Amino acid sequence: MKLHKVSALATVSILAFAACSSTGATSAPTSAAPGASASAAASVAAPTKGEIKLGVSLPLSGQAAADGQPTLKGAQLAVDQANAAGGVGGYSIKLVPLDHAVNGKYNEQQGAADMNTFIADPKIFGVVGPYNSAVAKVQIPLGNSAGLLQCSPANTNETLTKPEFGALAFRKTNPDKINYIRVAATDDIQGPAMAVYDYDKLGIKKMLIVDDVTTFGKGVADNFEKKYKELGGTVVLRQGADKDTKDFNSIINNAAVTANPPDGVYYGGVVTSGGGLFLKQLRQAGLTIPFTGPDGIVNGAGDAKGSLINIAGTAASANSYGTVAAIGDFPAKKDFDAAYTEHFKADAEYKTPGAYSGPAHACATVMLKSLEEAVKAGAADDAAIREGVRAYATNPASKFVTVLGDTSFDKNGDTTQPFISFYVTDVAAKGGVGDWKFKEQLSFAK
Amino acid sequence: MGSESPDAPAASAETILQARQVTKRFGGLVAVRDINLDIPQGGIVSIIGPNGAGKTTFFNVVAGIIDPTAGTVAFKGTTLISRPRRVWLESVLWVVPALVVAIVALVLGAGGAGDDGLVVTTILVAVALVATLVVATIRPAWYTTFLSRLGVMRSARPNDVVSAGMGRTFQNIRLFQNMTALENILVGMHLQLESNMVDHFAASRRQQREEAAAAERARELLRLVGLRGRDDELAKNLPYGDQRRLELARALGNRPALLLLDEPTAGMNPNETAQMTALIGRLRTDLGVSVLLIEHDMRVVMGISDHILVMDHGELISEGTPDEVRRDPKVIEAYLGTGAS
Amino acid sequence: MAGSAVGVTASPNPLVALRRSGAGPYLFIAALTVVMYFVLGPRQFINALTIGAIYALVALGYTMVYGIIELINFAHGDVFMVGAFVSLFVLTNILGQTGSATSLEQIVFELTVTFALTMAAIGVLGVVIERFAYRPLRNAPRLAPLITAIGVSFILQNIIQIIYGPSPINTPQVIPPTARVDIGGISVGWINIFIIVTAVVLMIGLQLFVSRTKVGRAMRSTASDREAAALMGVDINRTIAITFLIGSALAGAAGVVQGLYLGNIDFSLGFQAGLKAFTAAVLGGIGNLTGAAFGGFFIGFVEVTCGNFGYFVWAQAAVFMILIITLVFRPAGLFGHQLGERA
Amino acid sequence: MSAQSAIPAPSHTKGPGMRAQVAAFSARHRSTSVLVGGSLVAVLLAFVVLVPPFSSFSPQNVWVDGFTNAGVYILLALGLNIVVGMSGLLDLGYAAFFAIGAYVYAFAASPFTGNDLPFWPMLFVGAGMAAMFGIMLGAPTLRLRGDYLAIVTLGFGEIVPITILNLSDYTEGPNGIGGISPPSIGDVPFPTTGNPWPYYVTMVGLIIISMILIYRLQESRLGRSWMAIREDELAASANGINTVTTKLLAFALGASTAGLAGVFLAAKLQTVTPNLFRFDVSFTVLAMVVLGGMGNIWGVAIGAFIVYEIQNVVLKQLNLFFDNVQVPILSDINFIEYQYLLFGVALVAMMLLRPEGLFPSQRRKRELHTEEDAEFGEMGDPMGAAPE
Repeated sequence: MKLHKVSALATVSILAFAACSSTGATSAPTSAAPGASASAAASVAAPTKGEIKLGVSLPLSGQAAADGQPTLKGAQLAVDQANAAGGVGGYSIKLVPLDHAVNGKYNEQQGAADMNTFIADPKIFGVVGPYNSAVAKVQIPLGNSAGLLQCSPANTNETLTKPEFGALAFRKTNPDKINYIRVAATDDIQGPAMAVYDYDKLGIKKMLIVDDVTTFGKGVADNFEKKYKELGGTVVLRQGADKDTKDFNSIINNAAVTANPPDGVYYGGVVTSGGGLFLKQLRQAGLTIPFTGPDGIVNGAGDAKGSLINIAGTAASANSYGTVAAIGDFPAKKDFDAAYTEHFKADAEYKTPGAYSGPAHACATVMLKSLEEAVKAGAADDAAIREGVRAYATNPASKFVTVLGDTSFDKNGDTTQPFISFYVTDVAAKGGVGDWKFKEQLSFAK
Repeated sequence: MGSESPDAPAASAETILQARQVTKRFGGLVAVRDINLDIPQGGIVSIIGPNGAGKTTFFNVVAGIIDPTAGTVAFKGTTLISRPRRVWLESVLWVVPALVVAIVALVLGAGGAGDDGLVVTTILVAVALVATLVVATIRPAWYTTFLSRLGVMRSARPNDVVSAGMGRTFQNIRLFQNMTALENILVGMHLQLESNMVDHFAASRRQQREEAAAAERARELLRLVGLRGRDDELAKNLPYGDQRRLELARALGNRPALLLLDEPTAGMNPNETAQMTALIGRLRTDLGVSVLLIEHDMRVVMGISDHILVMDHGELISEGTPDEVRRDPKVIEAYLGTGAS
Repeated sequence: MAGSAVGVTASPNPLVALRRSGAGPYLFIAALTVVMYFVLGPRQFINALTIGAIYALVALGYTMVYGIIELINFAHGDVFMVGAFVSLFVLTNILGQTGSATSLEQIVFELTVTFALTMAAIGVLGVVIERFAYRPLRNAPRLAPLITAIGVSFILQNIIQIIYGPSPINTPQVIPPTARVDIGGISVGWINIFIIVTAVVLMIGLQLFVSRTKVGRAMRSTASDREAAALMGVDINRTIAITFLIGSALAGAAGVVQGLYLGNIDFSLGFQAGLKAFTAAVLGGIGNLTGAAFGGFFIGFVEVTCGNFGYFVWAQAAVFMILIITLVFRPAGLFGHQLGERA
Repeated sequence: MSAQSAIPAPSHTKGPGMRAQVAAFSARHRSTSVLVGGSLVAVLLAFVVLVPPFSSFSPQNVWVDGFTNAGVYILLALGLNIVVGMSGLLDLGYAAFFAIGAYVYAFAASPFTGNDLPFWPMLFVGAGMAAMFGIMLGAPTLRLRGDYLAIVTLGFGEIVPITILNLSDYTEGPNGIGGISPPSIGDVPFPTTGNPWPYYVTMVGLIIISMILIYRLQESRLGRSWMAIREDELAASANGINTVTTKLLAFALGASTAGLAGVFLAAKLQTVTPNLFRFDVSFTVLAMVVLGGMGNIWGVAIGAFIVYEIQNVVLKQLNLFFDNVQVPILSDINFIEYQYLLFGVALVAMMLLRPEGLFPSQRRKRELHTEEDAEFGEMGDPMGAAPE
């Protein structure tokens, strides 16, 4: 990764602004203009206080690498940008990634061990991760009793934060000290959002639901199904197909020949757990009905390796819809993609952002911003900084400018970002390779 | 244990083993045909015949390793070995409880209860099936009697045969190669020891005493067969002749009333053979065990046997005292004719 | 247990008579096939055959290796995976094929080349693995080669992951996946027909090879008794190497087929496939070629049936449940000759 | 206690001169020696990490916590050793019993069920439940020969997690059960983080107790029967051993050890999910047993420790390590990508170099290096060595 240090210095994207400006917090997203960033970057002095560490806990090896690595690179980008802009609050930031994949899949026991490693290292002021809600369940209690802040880019399982779903079981030691925040909208928002969209906007009345039997996939699909039925839609068939499934034909054929065929599909899961294969085989079986899913399937253009459009094929991915828990027309999104591609162009495997690169960048941004504020508030020693970061980030009053838009975190640590954006595939985009196109956004402000 | 069958021959007191019309077919080939055999208490009976005469097959039937196609073997008046009858019925029985559960569950409307109903039904069925199989594995007495009432007849297993009071050796030595001589005999004494799980976990005094005594007796047995002081040697490191003797000692571990010896002198030099023959003689006199001896080499058995059966091509061609057999032209023909051994 | 009744003559019982005739399994298959056709309907039926064909091809390698050196070759699934990637390499980097072929000639040509090269390469890979990971341990404790097999499977996966990356990769579907033909009013994809035919041809070929040729006889004799075979002048090492060659080559063929069928492969597809293939091999009676082939198709049918009736997640469990129950009642698999519980 | 004379001395006690005495002593006072040896190793481990290079990676707390995790696998390996090492049965689905133990405690003490039963008795309940499942699986299948048993256990090892995964209503499915209460002494619960000692001590205790009990089994009439079955099943039954029930016992006891480990894991992680019990756990544990040296209790424990540390500590930290030492080329390689390659190579290499395992049990050593027998003066007549 340090291979990229050099190029990092070269490419100071506008996001460095969001990452480390003091005024950015209040400014409107659109004000994040190149000029501003340049001045901001220039105005910051070189780090004087030495090094401070930001931990990253993700599954980075084996099958899980396809999930973890792009996510890691999202955070990497933010940190490199911050360092390029002269560090944060006088510190230079060091990213410390730990891999908790064992035999190629995330492992809770290893996740716990890594969290303990972070907690024991006084220089760690915060942790980005984890990727899987199951791992979060193991890590939150640890962070909670140690007062170490953790920001997950990908966890959407509602039970992790919301007391009404039993989240207090994870904060036994300090029930009122939030130590876990996340930038993704929870399943109980994202799932129903797509249900409404499918039923009202796309007019799908008969649905085939398939999930990947993971915490995320099944969770979001359950919430989708619940809302969809409330709206009056009929679920023709609900099937599970675990992460290792390669061949969905036995499900598809059934849907194709059944007496009342579905006029839409909802896939609860991510591309790495079969979303792309499912869509590909769906089209090959001659089913051109709309294919809809959560943010796990909106992962880059057709030329991005491992993206839904790439796997399913450009033509096949027509008529697919995905939700993203962010303001869709936020310019930083496009800028982020550009910055990422530029920053990691040397990387053979992950030169384009994955589904959770952006959120990871947002998490890192939040961490760095909080660090800056904590230092500004006078936190000198490591312990004070760690607590300061936690306190600032989890304070609902704090505002952050991220690639996902302006956000802050409520009393449970969930993002207050009220928008769900809907994306649709555009096969003509990017010179024919196809890409996701922002369609519209709905506010789910409570 | 083999179940009591009505036609069990009334064994006279002094007959310890009684084989009747024992027959074994492998596909078309008849390995053993209609062999009758009586071993008197304390007698030494030998079966001889050229290689491939079916001696060992008959022997394995008696030892409970293969089931006979027909005929019975009674030990001390109890029919141990007989042709298994309707065993297929037993494996059919295994599914009956499961089926019953399934039907009941479905009748009670589990099918209507959707997924949960099916799940519950499946679990119940699985439990029923497993429970049945557990019983079928542990084979409590009521289970076997129930089976025999259904006419299911299962022949005795080797370990049943041993606990009934027989001990055996193998033609090609089957010692526990990586265990010491002493341990081999201690395994042989398995049924003599009665320490239980509690003793094992607690390493109780009782177990220690028992083990010490067992070790002592094992050493005696080693001395008896002339392996004094070889206790801690791995069986596989023993000389060939000693391995044969060790196996014999192991067979004596369970205090058998009848010893089944399968070519105990095979591969031995004349000297060792002589020793072994003498030893067998001594076993009868000292321990009072009866012996069933299998040999393809006439000279070995002539000395010690009271009674000899001669087999060829699976059939009994002659029997009687050593002298009678030696003079029987059929026997001479069989041996010279086949030119075996 | 049930087996100990084998060989009872003049039994009035039809069951026993049937079992002795040895026709039982075949009747069972015939019945099953017919039932399945009507349960699943033509479309799913073809689908099941296709999936089953791939499993069967992998299972054959498993069962051959097991039959000859009694090794559960856990690396076999990953050999299959490597096969898929080699075929990808051949198609894209050598033949420069992307997407589907346009003419029949092209299809025939490219597939011939791909199969030839892939099967050769993977065959060699199998031999190499045997030479360096298994042969040195032939006289070691039984489990030692099992562990090296697991190690090899790790190595293969990681190498492919380093070369091609962890995310799934598209393979050119030379036979257009949407090309279908009507057979008796049933629309069947050409690709399905191709896969099923390929598999059957390879199986028959293998069957003939093992039963007719000299090498085949050497294999069978080595499998039944290595020492005796050696005394008869059979070169054991060579025979075992050839077994690995053929078994792996079949896995390679399966790999090609996998790529053609799903048009997308990734480095982790080996283990699951291997697991199912192993199950198939045991279901049919491990060491028995017919059995392995049958087992493969059988698992295909179980999976599709589960998927068809909305219990796709239970497919794996169902497969194993059936396996366990089968073994309880037929301790040596469906085709393995029953030695009863004492053997 | 002649049976003990064949049992190896704890392999950590070295020194050529006193070796024989130590062996003899530890054979006579097995439990004491295991207790002393075990505690000794535990203390040494806990404090050796205070010195470089270990101290440069992470502080003592993290190391000790890691050792506790390794302890879970040591327990598993000890249990599987009963089945695979002592009785010679190939079990590829061992993780299933691990899962059962863990879920037993999850049901016993979590908000999901609302129960909050104490940890210590649940150790026994978990072990018992696992043993029961062991019998349920073993009874129908133990009549099968070697590798048929292997596949059946493999199947069982798959069925259990799949069932847990898909019976969401009863098991929370993929979410797993969270908020499990930690063990507590009196009313004081074990600290969640920062102070790893309570868990560490508990784990060391569990391991020592299991080792003592397993040694006692091995040296009992039952252990002998297992060994006999491993050596030659037919001969064993021809000596009056009921092979099926004996194998069933091995299965049950092995399973119960896994159940124990499961309960501990659930209590330490305070969360269980089906993902923790997939087949790769079974394979890893099997590798641990074989690499450690089947049948040798101490060897298996050490093997488990080594494999766990390689897989979960060394390979994971290579990057950090080379970052720290700043080796020019090495610190640019991303070892995270290569760890399975390295792990696979390690497995293959270790097997090729030591086919009988790192610490083969004494009897296997003897058969392999007969020159050792000379010092016991027990060489058989070389001319008459049994034909192999």
